[in-house]
Amino acid sequence: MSAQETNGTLQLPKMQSETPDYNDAYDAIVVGAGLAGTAAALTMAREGLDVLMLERGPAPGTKNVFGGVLYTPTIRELVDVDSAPTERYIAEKRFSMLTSDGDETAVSMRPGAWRDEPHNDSYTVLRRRFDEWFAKQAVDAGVTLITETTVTGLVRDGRKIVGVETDRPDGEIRAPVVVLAEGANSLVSENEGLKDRQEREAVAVSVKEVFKLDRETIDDRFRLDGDAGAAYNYFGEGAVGEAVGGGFVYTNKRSVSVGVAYRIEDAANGQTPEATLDAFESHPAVAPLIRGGRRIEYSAHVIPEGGAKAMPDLVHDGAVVVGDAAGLVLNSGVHLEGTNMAVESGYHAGKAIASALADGRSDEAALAAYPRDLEDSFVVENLRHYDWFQQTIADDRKFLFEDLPRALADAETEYFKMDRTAKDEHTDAARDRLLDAAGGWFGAAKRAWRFRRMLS
Amino acid sequence: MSTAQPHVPDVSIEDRLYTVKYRDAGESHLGVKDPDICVECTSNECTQVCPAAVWTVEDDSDGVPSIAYENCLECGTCRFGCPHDNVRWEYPKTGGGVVFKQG
Amino acid sequence: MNDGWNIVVCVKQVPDADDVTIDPDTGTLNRSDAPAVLNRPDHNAVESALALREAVGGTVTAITMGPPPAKAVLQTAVGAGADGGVLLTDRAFGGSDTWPTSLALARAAEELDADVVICGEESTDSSTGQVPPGIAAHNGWSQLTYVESLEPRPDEDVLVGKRDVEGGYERVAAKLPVVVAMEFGANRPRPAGLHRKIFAETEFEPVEWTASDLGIEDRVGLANSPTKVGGMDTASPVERERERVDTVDDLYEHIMEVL
Amino acid sequence: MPIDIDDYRDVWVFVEQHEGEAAPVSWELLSKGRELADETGESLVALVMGDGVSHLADEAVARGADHALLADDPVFEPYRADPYGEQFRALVEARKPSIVLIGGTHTGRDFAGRVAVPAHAGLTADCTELAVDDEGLLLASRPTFGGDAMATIKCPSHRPQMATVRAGVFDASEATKDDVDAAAAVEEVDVVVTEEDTLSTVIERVVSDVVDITDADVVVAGGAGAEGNFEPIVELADALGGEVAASRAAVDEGWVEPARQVGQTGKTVRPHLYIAAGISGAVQHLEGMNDSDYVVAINTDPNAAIFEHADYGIVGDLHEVLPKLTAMIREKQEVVV
Repeated sequence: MSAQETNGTLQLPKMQSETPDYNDAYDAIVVGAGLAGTAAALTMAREGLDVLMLERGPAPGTKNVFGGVLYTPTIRELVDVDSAPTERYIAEKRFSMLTSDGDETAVSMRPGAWRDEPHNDSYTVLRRRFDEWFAKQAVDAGVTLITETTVTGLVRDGRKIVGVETDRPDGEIRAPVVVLAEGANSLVSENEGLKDRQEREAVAVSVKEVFKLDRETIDDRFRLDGDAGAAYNYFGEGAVGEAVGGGFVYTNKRSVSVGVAYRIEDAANGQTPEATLDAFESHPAVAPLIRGGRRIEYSAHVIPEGGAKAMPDLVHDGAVVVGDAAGLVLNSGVHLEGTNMAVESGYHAGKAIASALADGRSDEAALAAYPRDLEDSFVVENLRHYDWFQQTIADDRKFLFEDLPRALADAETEYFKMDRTAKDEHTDAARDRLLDAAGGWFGAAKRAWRFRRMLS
Repeated sequence: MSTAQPHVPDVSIEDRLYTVKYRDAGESHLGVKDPDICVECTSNECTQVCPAAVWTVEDDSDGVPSIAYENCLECGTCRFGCPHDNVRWEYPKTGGGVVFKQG
Repeated sequence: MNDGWNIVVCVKQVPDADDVTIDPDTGTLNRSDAPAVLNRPDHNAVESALALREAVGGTVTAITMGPPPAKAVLQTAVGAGADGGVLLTDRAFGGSDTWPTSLALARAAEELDADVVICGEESTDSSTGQVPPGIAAHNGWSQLTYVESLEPRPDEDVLVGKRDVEGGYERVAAKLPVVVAMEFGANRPRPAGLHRKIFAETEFEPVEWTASDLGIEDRVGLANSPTKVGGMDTASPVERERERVDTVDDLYEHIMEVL
Repeated sequence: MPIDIDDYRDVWVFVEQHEGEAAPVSWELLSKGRELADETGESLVALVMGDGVSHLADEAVARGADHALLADDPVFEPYRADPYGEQFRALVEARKPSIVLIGGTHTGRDFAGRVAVPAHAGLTADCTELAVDDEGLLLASRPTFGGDAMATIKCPSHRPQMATVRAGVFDASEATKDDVDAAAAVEEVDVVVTEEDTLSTVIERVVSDVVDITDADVVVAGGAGAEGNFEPIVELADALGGEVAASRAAVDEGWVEPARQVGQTGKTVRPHLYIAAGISGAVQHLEGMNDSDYVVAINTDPNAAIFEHADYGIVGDLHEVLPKLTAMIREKQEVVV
């Protein structure tokens, strides 16, 4: 048959049968288009680098889950957060102790300042929408995003990491720097010996459900209006049974995210995620919040909780590790942070890579600015500060999650009891209950000292 | 103290997994590294920790779990949960696996 | 004299069938959120086009009709290995049913001097399966539908297709040029190579043809579409007992009652 | 170019046949065509094509056609799209039917477009409901994308109004007239295609038993829940003397042949008893079995939509439930024997 000839004015398609070779066509390859990876890609693109970002899901965010509150100070540095698909700003934080008998003791905070822009940079977010949007900002800044492509290993030249291997045919691609932003279940980093598998004591499992509810119902139930939202955190036996961890309820625009997170160790010892979630969702303090909601998604994820001491080496010759893959998650009980640290780490990694490449280098020493800047940032600072926390609460689990909530509930019951004895007697009885639980005045003082840093 | 027992919602794991969108990758991304270890293992923690009922050890089996990989939420809990580090875990290939719509 | 075949593969962008859900509260179809993807049966068409090129040589050109974002499905085809792409895009195409759609594709195939045009069995959003025979009819070409596998005979300018017919199969030898509709699931589509995928999504540009480029501006669009959607009705639900039984014995009793 | 739609009259039904044997859908369309023709006050015309198939033209008249057109020539056996399309097109252009009904089989859907395109006719695919409005306009309805709604397609200004119609939707007509009338009503038409004109050759044709699930009194259907093992479904169907059917999911997986697919480009069944095992109840599937007298559902997912459309349901794994059920039925049968 004849080759095509131009027919009148019709422009025939160009036959591009040869495939270009993209080895070393990019300055950096980012593995994973989550928050850390995208922050790194975006930062590098803004610094003028050519960046290839590989995502294994069909779109950014399709593999990502978190509780629900995103802290946006660093993201604000990178993009226009006000146009981001956030759900609600956090107008109320509430900490609540639950017993398995149905008691609740809560502290609620609604500082007026949070109602004002920029709302303390705290928003509920659904990751699918947010991550997809965030990655689009990177693409708009010049990043090449390739989805449905799984990185399966690293390419090395001697010690130096010079590219990645993917699951696609012709699947190897080289670049001076690789950013490993593959999340908490970081198979490539582990298989390539860049980090060890965490012990299960240092990793939490989180299961979460999103319930669809009317906007008005959410506003009424949580006493909200406009874009105001609530973040409820729960502790105690009523939240996660005998495990070390907590539960949460966060409001989105037209849905509520409900979940629990606790150590895999506890799940292995018989407290299954499903049963834990069931118990939490049916607790009398929680059930009414989600009543009538239609379950629209069930999800699960792991959370690295090893803190600063579990952080792997963040830089290697030709590679950096960021976000959850680097174990950058803070759970101090009061502070639950990870995504902001992911963004911060991606940002610093991106900056460091740009300046190293400007010097024509990508070795470990040249990239060392990344861990150094991260050390100086709030990220490592905070992780160090709260390193004691996980161990301490594990040691004091029974007191914190069983005895204390119950004693509080008993004390409240006692204190507010309506009968014909004098109020003074109720006060004394209530105080005694609390002191008993805490091991008397001396025990209470000791504990107060141990946990003093929690709020500092 | 309240005597009211919490009402356990009438929801099964199937109800929950029904809400999740999957793209079948066609082959399992999960496995065991050494079946002999599973034969020896009596605690079967994989079946406890998995939030998606992926791992089950049938009574009449030799102790090697059966793996419903199509249920997998790709959290990785089994990988950390197995005390013998005996879970073979790979990312599903070319876009397969769970596709969260909320996240 | 054979220097390979000009193979044209027709692809379509549709809402992802997996993401089209029914809202249990309202019972309505929710497809607005569904991302646009390559019509699933078209993956089989692309795969057989590439396999055919491997067998006889030549080129594979992907064509689609749609608004500019439909370029994405050409990228998918080029990523998998197609050599080039044509986007038929024009406001004049708006509202076309299968008659003008197959006309536009037929004209484009003619311009591309196609030896073989390969389509998917049908689209998941309209499920007519009428476009492939329509292309063949517009051009007076031979056709092979519900094809399970292809067997080229380049020396004879013939393509043999194994067709699924009810209760069996038949092998039909069709003269070139021929329009083929591959049966859904007939083959296992290959994944795109990494570098090819990067090329398709970053550098590849399809040519764009309008209705007037093809000389059919007066023969496409709503006005030239014989069929009109007259109305939509909710399928009326059938009243059922909806009784839940707990044991197989109970189920057995019920079955025996109704038999 | 505008046409005068008043020039177009009559309802045509294509009688699909292979090796002299009519496809069941042909007689279903004939009975529906009779209804439509009676409403519009026009004639019902059967079109029979093949080699040595005059008996089918006679049968069409016996089953209610006013006339039959017979194109009898070796070029029409076995079926090929191009000679069928060309002959059919020539007849349509010459005789101007208003409505043309063709079975929604692989054969019908293969060549319908070859008629509709040159005639610039409106062609609606895979219809499940047919009616005419006050002005005699054909209302062809089909499940839309996702299938929760029916779209009604009209063809106001083009002719003929063509539709391919899903098998099993309508009751087949019975032979009622005697043969004497028939012969006179059959007209043998000129064959306009020659073997030299054809573009294709059938070089092999292997057709075993043509599976017909549309006729069965009992249908046992399996879906994704069968997980590759249809044995329990086959066994139960056997015990009940019914046919095995499947959802699209199971057909796509290759567990079952396409001819057994219910709903969505498959067939519509209307048995007395329909047992859905491991079928979640996608709307397209429901569309294909909703006319069953009784529906029984077995599914592991208590929320599966199928339970809403079933008379009796049990939550359980078909691999456990079906064998028990089969055993109980066989036991009973043995006692009776």
